[in-house]
Amino acid sequence: MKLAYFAWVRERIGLAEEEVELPAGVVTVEDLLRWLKSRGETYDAALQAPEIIRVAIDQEHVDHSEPLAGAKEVAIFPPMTGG
Amino acid sequence: MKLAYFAWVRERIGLAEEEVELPAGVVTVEDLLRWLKSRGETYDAALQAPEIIRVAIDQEHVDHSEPLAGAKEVAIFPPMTGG
Amino acid sequence: MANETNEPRTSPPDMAFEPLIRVQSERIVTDAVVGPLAGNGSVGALVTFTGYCRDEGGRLKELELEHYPGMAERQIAKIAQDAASRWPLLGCAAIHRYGLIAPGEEIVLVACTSAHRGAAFEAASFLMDFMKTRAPFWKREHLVDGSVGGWVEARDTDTAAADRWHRL
Amino acid sequence: MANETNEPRTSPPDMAFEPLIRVQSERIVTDAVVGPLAGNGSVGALVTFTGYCRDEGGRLKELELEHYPGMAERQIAKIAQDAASRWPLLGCAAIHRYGLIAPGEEIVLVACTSAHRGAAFEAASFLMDFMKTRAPFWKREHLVDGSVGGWVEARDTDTAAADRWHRL
Repeated sequence: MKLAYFAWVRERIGLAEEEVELPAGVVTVEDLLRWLKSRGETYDAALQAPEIIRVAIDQEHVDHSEPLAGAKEVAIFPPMTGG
Repeated sequence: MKLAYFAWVRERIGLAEEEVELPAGVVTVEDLLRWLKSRGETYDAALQAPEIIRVAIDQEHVDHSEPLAGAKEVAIFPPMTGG
Repeated sequence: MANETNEPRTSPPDMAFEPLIRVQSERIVTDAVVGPLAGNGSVGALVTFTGYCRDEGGRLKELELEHYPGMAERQIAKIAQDAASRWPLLGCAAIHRYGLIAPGEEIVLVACTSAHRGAAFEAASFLMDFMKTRAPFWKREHLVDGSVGGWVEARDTDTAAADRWHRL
Repeated sequence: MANETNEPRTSPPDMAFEPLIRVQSERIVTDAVVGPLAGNGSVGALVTFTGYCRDEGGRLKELELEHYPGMAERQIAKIAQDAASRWPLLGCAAIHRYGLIAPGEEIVLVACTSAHRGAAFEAASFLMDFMKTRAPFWKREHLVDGSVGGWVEARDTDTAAADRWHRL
């Protein structure tokens, strides 16, 4: 699965995107964020406050309860500030 | 006093403006409209429904209860339809 | 007449800017009106409204706009002052045409700038509601079949639109 | 990526027009965007919103706009479809820039046309509220003193502005 990071999530993790293999037990977006946060200091810094993190699966906004099954690309980013 | 007419008020009266001497007893806008209406068929046609007629004294909108004292120009017209 | 020059009165001292008010028969060049309002570093939001002459399903040849010279400029200036006292505007323009206007041509242009979008949207909407109901203009239809149609009737919805601002 | 071309999806069959959606680094030429929307005889009202980069009291050198290519176009197209299903629009355009934007330059342009002004005003306001909170763009400040300022924080007032449309 491809993960894409934007804005300060990208900066803190130090990557714009990466391919990951999900471990067993990572079923929902919430699980994914918890697992990523545990992957090291940079991930922990980026995902300190998971409740404000926004997630899109295949370019559609989703809730944190959304299952990941079938997702090709999961994007993780801060609240948007366009316009 | 100068009277100015616009749109269908002007058309029905058949004049764009005229000078008038107010008879005694014509004190307010309402009095003026009632007096004008009695001046002939064209005026009567224009002022059939005085409640919808709008009036400006010296280019400011006024209520029908407004006194005419001091007015130089009184404009009489239908509801506006600009914009 | 109290105002014989057709010029709008100058702004009162509490306005931070001079609104651009024009009543004209010529076409309105949006860029020329709007350009000077924006891009100065303080402006974050520009809202424009342009009102066009519709063809009424092909029935309309042109719209005739009658106005009360002097009072038209004066009322529009007053409406703009009202808007500037209600919202933190940085600039404002209101141009209204008179005379014969063909379908597809613009009748009126309103533009408001502010630091943020809320004020610019509300002020532009407010200006239009009052331009419709308080500025002395009257529309008459000239039809494609050569006849002169009636004077356009004032719409209750326009009066209601203007009234809603009194309740805020 | 589900949408690799960066092209917005085509409109669903229930839309009477194709909204113009663009995400670009180039300056936005308002006339070129708005010109085709108006003046066709059916349009009575055009509302445009332009968002500008403010200079933040001279502190800001430029704004950096990051975006999520593909999703940005897709979300804006979705927002435009929502607007077209809520209001009787005759046309709609939404252009958002990315990259480095200097104070005074435009960031975003939204334009809506309709027969009457209410729909055009509301739809343009709705589009902007959702562009601010649902389109994947992020702003970062580059300051005159040479430092890179922080990422602009999402404003609660923008979330509240978007939320109000759910209550209508």
